Formats: sequence, C-alpha cells, structure tokens
Amino acid sequence: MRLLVDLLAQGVKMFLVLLAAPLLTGWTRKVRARLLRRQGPDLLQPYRDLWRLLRKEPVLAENASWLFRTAPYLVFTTIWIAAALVPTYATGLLFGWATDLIALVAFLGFARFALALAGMDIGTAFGGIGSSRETMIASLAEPAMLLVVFTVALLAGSTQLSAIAEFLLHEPVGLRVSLALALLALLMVAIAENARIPVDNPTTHLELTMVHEAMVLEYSGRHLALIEAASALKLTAYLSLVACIFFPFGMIPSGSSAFLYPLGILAWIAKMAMLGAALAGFEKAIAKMRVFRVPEFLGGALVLSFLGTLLLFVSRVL
Amino acid sequence: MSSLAFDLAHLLAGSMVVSSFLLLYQYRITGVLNVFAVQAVILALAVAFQAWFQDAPHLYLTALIALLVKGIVIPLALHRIVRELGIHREIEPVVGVGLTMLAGLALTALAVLVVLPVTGGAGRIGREDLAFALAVILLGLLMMITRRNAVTQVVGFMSLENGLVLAATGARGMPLVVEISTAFSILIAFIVFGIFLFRIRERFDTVDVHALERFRGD
Amino acid sequence: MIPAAGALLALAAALAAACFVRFYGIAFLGRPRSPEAAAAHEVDPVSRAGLLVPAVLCLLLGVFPAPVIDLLGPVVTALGLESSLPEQGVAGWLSLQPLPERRASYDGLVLFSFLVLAGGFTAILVHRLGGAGLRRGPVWDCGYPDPAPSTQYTAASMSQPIRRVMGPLLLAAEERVTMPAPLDPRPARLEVRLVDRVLEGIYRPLVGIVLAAADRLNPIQFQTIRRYLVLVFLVLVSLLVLTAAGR
Amino acid sequence: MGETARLLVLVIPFAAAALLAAVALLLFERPEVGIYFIVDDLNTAFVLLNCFVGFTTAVFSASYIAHELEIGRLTPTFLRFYHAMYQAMLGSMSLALLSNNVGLMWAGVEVATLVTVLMVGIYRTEPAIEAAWKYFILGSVGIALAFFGTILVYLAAQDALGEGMPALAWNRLLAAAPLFDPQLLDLAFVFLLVGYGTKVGLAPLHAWLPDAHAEGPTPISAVLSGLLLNVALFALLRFKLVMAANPAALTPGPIMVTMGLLSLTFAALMLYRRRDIKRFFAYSSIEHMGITTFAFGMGGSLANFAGLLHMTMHSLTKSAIFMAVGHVAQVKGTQKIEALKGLGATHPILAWGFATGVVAIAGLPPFGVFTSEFLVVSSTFARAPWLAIPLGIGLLLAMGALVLRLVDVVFGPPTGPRTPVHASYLPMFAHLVLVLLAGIWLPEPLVRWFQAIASRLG
Repeated sequence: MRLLVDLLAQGVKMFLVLLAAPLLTGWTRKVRARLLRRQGPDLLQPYRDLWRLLRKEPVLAENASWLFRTAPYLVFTTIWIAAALVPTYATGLLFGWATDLIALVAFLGFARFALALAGMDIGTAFGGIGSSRETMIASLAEPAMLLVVFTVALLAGSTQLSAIAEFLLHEPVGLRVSLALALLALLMVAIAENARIPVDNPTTHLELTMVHEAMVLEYSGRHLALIEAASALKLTAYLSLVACIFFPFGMIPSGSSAFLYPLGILAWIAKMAMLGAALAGFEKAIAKMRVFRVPEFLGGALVLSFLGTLLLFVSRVL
Repeated sequence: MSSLAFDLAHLLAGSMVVSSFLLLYQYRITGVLNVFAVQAVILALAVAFQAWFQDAPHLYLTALIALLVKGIVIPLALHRIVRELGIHREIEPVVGVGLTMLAGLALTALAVLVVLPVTGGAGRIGREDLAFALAVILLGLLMMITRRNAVTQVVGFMSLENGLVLAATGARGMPLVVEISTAFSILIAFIVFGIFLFRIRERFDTVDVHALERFRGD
Repeated sequence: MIPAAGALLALAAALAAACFVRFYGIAFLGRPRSPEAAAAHEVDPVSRAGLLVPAVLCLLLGVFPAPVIDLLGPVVTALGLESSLPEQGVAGWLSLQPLPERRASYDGLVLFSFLVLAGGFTAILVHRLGGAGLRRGPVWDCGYPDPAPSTQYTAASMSQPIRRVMGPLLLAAEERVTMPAPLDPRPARLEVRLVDRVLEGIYRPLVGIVLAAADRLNPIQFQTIRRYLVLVFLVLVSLLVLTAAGR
Repeated sequence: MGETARLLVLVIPFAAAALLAAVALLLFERPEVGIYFIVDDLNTAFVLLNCFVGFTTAVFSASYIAHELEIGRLTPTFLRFYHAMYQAMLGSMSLALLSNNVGLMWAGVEVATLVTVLMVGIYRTEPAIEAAWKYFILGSVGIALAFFGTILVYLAAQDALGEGMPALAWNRLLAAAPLFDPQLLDLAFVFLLVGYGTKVGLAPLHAWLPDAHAEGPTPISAVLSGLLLNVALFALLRFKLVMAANPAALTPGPIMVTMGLLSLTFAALMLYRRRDIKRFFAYSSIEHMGITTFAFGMGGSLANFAGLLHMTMHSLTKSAIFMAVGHVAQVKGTQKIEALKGLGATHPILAWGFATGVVAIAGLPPFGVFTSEFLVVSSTFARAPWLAIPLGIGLLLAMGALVLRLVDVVFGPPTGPRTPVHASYLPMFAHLVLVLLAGIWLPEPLVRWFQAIASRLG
C-alpha cells in the first residue's frame, strides 16, 4: 500500500508540474501587465494558446530533416522529466534518489543541445544566430550553475536534491553568505537560461535581439505548442529549484501521511506565485542588454557562485 | 756499465726530442724533410742501442727497417714529389714559431711529468725512453696542428710514428709482432699518402691543405 | 579546489557541446552549401553499421553503468589507486552510486525508462489531440524572400560569439571589422587573428633556442683538418693533465 | 657490365655468407683460448653481429655496385678493388674481435681503418678525396695514440707477466690486472680512450665520421657506422675490463659518461642543420655511439646490458637506413635533402622501409632501439638521477630532428626522377624485422647471454 501511495504521489507531482507551468507563465504576464497599469491577458490564456496551437497543422520547410520534427518531442520530454524530478511540495519521493543535481543540469543541457541543433536545421540566418548565441550563453551559464550546485552540495553533504532540501529544512543553517551568493547566481543563471528580459526578450520578434525565439522561428502547429510548453516547464523547473533549495518551508518530509500532501501543494503554489511576481517585477525594472554584454552578466554570476564556493570552502576548512 | 748505457740511451732519446723541436722550427719544406731523415737515423741508432742493451736480436731488424724506410726511402721519395709538385716555396706555420716552441716545451714537460712518477716498476732506461717517446709523439701531433701543408702534416705524422717506435723498443721484450705491424703501418701510410699526393696533384695541382678544404661538404 | 576543477569541467562540457552543435550543424543540417554537398548520398550499410554499433554501446553503457564499473573496479585497484568505486550492484534498480547512498546517486535505467515513457505518452497524446497532418511549405525566415544558401551560418560565424567571449582570454583572438566608407561599394572585411598563447609562449622560444644552438655548432662541420687535430690534441692534453693532477 | 664483374658481384655475398656460417659455429663449440685468439661471451656477440651485418650489406652492395657500374661512377677495375677491400675489411674486423693478443687487436683495427680509408676515396671525386684524407689523418693519429696506450699497458703488465707475448695476452692481463701499477694503467687508458675514441667517433674526436660516411659508397657507410664503430668500442671495452679489474686505478666511468653525453647532445644539435642525408645519418651514428658509451660508462649490469642491446640495435637499424638511403640517393641522383622530397609518392616500398628505419632509430616504442634507450634511461635514474636529465634532453633533441627530416623526405610533392629502383629490399627489411622483434620480445637465451656479458663488464 505504501508503494502505491508513493507511486501516486510521484504521478501527481509530474502532472501537477505540467499543468501548473502554463499557469505560471500566465501569472507572470498578468503581473507584468498590472505593473504597467494595463489589464493584461487572462490567467488561462496560455492554456488556450497551447490548445489552439496543438490542434493547428504544422507547416514545415522543404528541407527540414527528421531532426526538426523530433526535436520538439525530445526537448519537451527531457524538460518535463527534469521539472518532475525537482522536489516541489514533498521531499524524498519515490524516485527522488534516481537523480541528483548534476544529472538535472546535464538534462537541461541536453535539451538546449537538441534545440540548438533544431535551430540550425532549416539553414536560415536566424537559426544560426539563435544557436550560436545559445551555445555562448550556455558555455557561461553551465559552469556558474555547477558552482551553485557545489556550494549547496558542500553545505548539505550530498548532491541529491531531496537530501539537500531535508538538510536545509531541519539543520540550523543560520545566515550564510555563501548561500546568499549562490541564490543570486542561481537567479541570474535562471534568467539567462529561460531567456527572460535582461538576456533575451521572450515576447520579442526583433531579429537582432532574440536568442531563444530565433531557434524556434520555423516551428508551427503542435511542434510550437510543445516548444512553448517546454519553455514554460523550464521556467517552472528553475523556480521550483530555487524554491526547493533556498525556501524549503512547507515541504512535506518523506514518509508522512498522505493527507499532508495537499498542504504541501498549497505551499508550493504560493511560493511559485511569489517567485513569478518577483520575476515579473525584476523584468519590468530592467531593460534588455546588448547581446555581447550578456557575457559580463553571466561572468558576474560565475564570479558570485565561485566566491560562494570559496567562502564556504574556506569556512569549512577553518 | 749501466751508467754508460744509461747515458747513451739518454743521449739518443734526448736527440730524438731535439730533432722533433728542429722539425717544428723548419720553414722550408726541404728543410723539414732533411730533419725528418736525421730523426729517422737517430731513431735507428736508438733502436740498435736498445737491441744491443736488451740483447734482443729482432730489434736490430727494426732498426734496419727504420733506417732504410724512414731514413732513406721516404725522404728521397718526398723530395722527388716535392720537386715534381714544385712546392719548394715558403711554408708559414699557422702559429708563430715562438709560440710553437713554447708549446713544445710545455708538452715535453707534461710528458716527463706524466710518465716519470708513473713508471716506478720498469727499469730506469725504460722509464726515460718512454718519457722521451711521449714527448716526441706530442711534438709530432703539435707539428701536424701548426702546419698548413699536406706534406709537412704527413711528416709530422711520421715523426709521431717515430716516437711510437721509440716507445715500443724502449719496452723490454715487446714482441716482434708489434714492431712488424708498426713498420707495416708506416709502409701502408706511405703508399696511401703517396697515392693521395698523386691523386691530389692530379686533381687540383696543389698540396696546400687549404686547397684541399675548398670543398665544404655540408 | 575540487569546485574550481568541477567548474572547469562544466565549462569544458559546455564548450564541447557548442563545438558539436557547430560541427553537426554545419556538416549535416541546413541547406547544402556546395554543389558537391547537394549531390551527397548515403554511405553503404557497412560503414553506417561501423558508426551505429559504438553509438548503441554508448547508450547501453549509459543506461547500465553498474556492471561495467564493477568490471573496471579491480583494474583501478591493480593500478595502485587505493580507492575504486564501491560495489555498484547493491543498491537496487542498477543505480549508480559513486559515493555512499545518501551523498549522490544517479540511475540511468530509471531515467531512461522515464524518458521513453514520457516521450511515447506525449507523442500519442499530441497526435491524438492535434492530428498527424503535416504540410510542407517554403521557408518562412521572417518573411525574407527565398534566402540563398550562402546566408546560412558558416563555421566561423557559429563560433563568433564564443570567440568574442573567450577569445581574448584563451587565444588572444583579435577581430577587426573594416567597414567601407558610406558611399564606397567595396565589401566590408572581417579579419580574425588567433594567436595560440601556448605555441607562442612555450614552443616557439624552445625551438628558437634549439635552432640557435644548432646554428652556433654548425660551423664545426666545416673546419680544416688542422683544427680537428687541435680538438684531438686538446682532449689528449686535458686528459693527461687530469691524470697528472689526479695523483 | 663485364661477365667477371657479374660473377664478382655474386662471389662477395657467398664469401660473406661462408664467414657468417663459420662464426655461427662459434656459438656452439668454442676453441680453447690460444696465445693469439680467444673466444669468449663478449666477442662472440660482436663477431656474430659483425658477420651478419657484413653478409646483409654484401647482398645489398651486390645490387648497389652493379647499379653504380651501369651509371659509370665506378669502372670495372675499381669493382675488383672494391670487393677485395670489402673482404679485407671483414677479415681484419674479425681478426680484431677474435684476437687475444692486444697488439694483434690493434693491428686488426688499424688494417680495417686503412682499408675503409681507401674505400671512402674510391670515387676519386674532390670531396671523396678530402673526406678520405681527413679520415686517414685523424684515423692514423687516433690509431697511433692507441698503439702508445697498448705499449703502456704492456709496460704495466711487464713485471707481473714477464716479457714477450704473454704480457700482451688479454686473458692473462685481465687475470693479473690487480697487480699492475694503477697510475700507469690510468695513463694507458687515457691514450686508449683518445685513440679508440677517435675510431668510435665520440664528440670532440668525431670529425672524420660525417665526411667519411657521406663521400664513400653507401655499403661502406653502412658497414662503417654499423660495424667499425662497434669494433673500436669493443677494443675500448676490453681495456675497460682490465681497468675495472684493478681497484686502485681510477674508474673509467666518469670520462666515458662525459664523452658519451657530449657526443649525444652535440650530434643531436648538429642534426638540425644538415643538408646532406648521409651526413645527417652519420651524426645520428655519433649520437647513438654516444648513448652506448654513456651506458658502458655508467656501469652496473643493467646499464651494460642496455649498452650491448643498444649497440646491436643501432648497427642493425643504421645499416638498414643506409641501405634505404643508398637506393634513394641512386634513384634521385643526389644526396641533398631538399631534392629528396616526396619519396612516398614515387617509391612506396623504399619510402616505407626508410620511414620504419628512421622511426626505429629515433627510438620510438615498438622497436628495439626504444627498449635499449628505455633501459639506459632507467638505469641512469637508478644510479645517478641528475644525469638522466641531459640524457633525456639529448634524446628528445635527436628525435625531433629525425622526425623533422623524415617528414621532409617521405611526404610532400615528389621531386626529381621517378625511375623505379630494382633494389634488393631483402637485407633492409630483414634488419628492420629483427629490430622490431627485439622491441617486442627479447628471446630468453639472448637475454641471458647478454646478461652474462654485462655482469662481467663491471
């Protein structure tokens, strides 16, 4: 019976993440609009968009290869699993030990790799722009991301997400500078990875500035739906990662009774809403950077995360 | 008797060294050849004396070979070649005569310094012969270094071989095999050197070692 | 300094990914860039098998790492490195545990089966909901009419962002763009100069020293016989002096 | 080419083969030690190697000289002279190796030198004459000094062994060595080292070697660098044994080690600027002789074993390379490296033989030269680690130059004539196979045999 409950919990988590992702993007758009004192789209609008796109027939370029058609499925599945494996409302779920933070980063890396290839498949200038800039950003973001992982893993003694969350939940960690630095670095990396404002504008179609959009320019119909869902899921994954590591309050410890789960879900939704609003606020407060100032931005993230690890390393040694 | 014998051996070996110095001193090629002939004669005498002193008959043979081959045949042949090649002209040694002499003296001192404390075992004559022989060898080498002309270089080499024969005879009971091989080598040296000279003359009509070295193999 | 090493490893992995995106993209994707490329055709099955077999093996190794690691364990200890990975087969589901259970664990099989399941589920769901229709049309390319193949990104342009970021640091790369005057019809020029620091810093000076030494020794080959005899003479005299002084 | 010439060309390999067969018998049944001749572990190794390489070079020179006759560089009279001299050289080298009497050994080396002087001058071109003359003068001076050294050894042995022949018999010398006067032995060894060192081609005394190799006919270069250097080194080893037996005498090790290192580094640096391919490989011979002398100077059974192995490998590989170079020079008509480009395109078999040879001589792994160099370096580490650094640098320098030239010659656009060469590749590839075999698996009896020699070498 216990196994059944756990399986159920895991299944609920996977589908919860899937359903919540479009809501999160809708919510961020709503908050952004509100900040600009305009009405903003309905919260459920992303669902309608996805549904509409899903039922439209995709138009492929003549020379699009098999890779172009399979990439959306690949990207969507990898990101969905990554998002599903990040502990959201409960720690120590059945498949918690199946992956640790480094594997998660590798999964996201794989999704980016597949998308970049798909971007180049059509053989237009924009695909090239998107892929080359994406690889540049990735080459800076990944080391920063891993340094954050190391800081947290050094502190918690394990790279397993659920173990980290439990550690941060129960152990009296106190105010640690390296954790603050790691948080800041993780936020900057999340912004860069999800193509949010300072690095790349998700809504824009201005050729010279777009990175993520340039790669998915040629997609239409259900493929575009999958890509949009994937990017929404990615945002959820990153935000729930931030929530799980840095704000683990309200997460249900493993093994407690099934009734507590709804409480955990509520806490998680509240955190997501809060982070979404913060993101929207941050996006409004800052203008988009020139593409070649992004390296400095990510360089800053790298330095912060490295300092975090260094300080932690030093403090552990002393 | 031994002191007389010692004095005689000393005299002959000493005169060999003196003749080597004379060789160094010579300017003209004919002069060099004549002094070489004189040195060969002295060598023959020294070997003959050693033969008498060690009453080893085979040394007489070596003395005879030295006298005939080195004393008479080679100088005459060289004179003829020199006349044919027409190279009577002045041979200016590479390094000034003064410096050569100084170097010669240093070498003789070195030879004596090196050999005398070493040969405690052998008889007094043997030790002395060896010292002088080494001096003659080093002087022969010095001559080859300070001369430009191919003929004088070969004469330098010959006087070096004279030193060798002196040393060989100085060593009591050195088997004949060695003497014959020395003579044998002189013979070969002469033939080869002869062929070369003719061939050299045939090729570029001069014996100056400089001409020889115009070609720079790389 | 494990974290620094870890970060460098991640940087290496990211750059490798970038390099392979560039390589695969330029070689296989996009429109044919040259007439020969247009006429390219598939190779014979044997060489394709040559490619496929190792690829499949890699996949299997990724999904079932435990047995292989158990095989390699004794080799590592034989090499004298004291700690090899702990026994893998133990923690069920063939999961990989580089360190004791709590510290870190990664399970290739579970994740791979997750991937396949989720992928299949999405494909079926999407095809059921949105139908499997597909239409081919001309490339959209933001409305730019029939772009020529030459507008595609080339290898140099693919690496240009990374080169601008990493270039000055690692390769002392300098880029100079010379734009013609406004009315001048001449094309703009982009010059990229890469200076390999390691080559310039270490190897070139070393080679310089060796060749300089070789040049200084070279004349010895062209000396006169007399000078060679001087060499012999000097060796002999120095050894004699040595033995004389030695006593 | 006259009938006699063709007959002669065939006679020489058979004669060499007969000699090899005779020597091979020595392996199984050794005559007892006479006053003039001795057959022990040390010289059977040398004699066998000498006769084998002599035989293979004879087979090579048969086709080489036939080609030289065709293009008229040699007249039939010189053909007879060449073959006579070749046999004389093989004979005198074997005499030097097998003689128990130190004076006889000296005479053997002397005759071998004079014969090779004549062979080097055989083409009678201007450079050949100068090379032969240089070889004659330096060789004779060296031999004279060695003779003086022999006299000194005789003097040292006189009071212990009495006068006359016994005082020169090597085995008695070895037995009575502790009784000799150590200072006289040191002096003698100085002369012997300078004398035979000139014949071995150690650095300051090497001047004759590059020109003699470059100007003489190629089979002579192969035999010269393959065998004559070994014979001279053998003579030096004989006396090193005597010195080692006398505890009071100063050990010859340091001097040999310094001269070995000097020749290694000097030759390695000179390789970079050589433009004539045969002179290039002559300097490579100096370098490898430097390594061998270094190994024997280093002392200890491992270093001696490595020295012996290295000498064998070097003579096999170097003679194989010279055979390849001979054909290359004949085909391209010149020895200048610039003109020898693109061999791989025009003559594939020759190019691959040459490339294998150069890779082997550069000391790269699969081949025996690497094994011996590896043993030398590891024995140096064991005994005097700081010496291993200059040794390593020298080896690297040499390898760099060799590989550099290899690329020049074998790859690149072909230049010069493309006439196919009807050459006998058999001897060259036989050598290379042997070297490869030694690199991969040293047969047990050979190892034990070399170890027996090495332990006695002290």
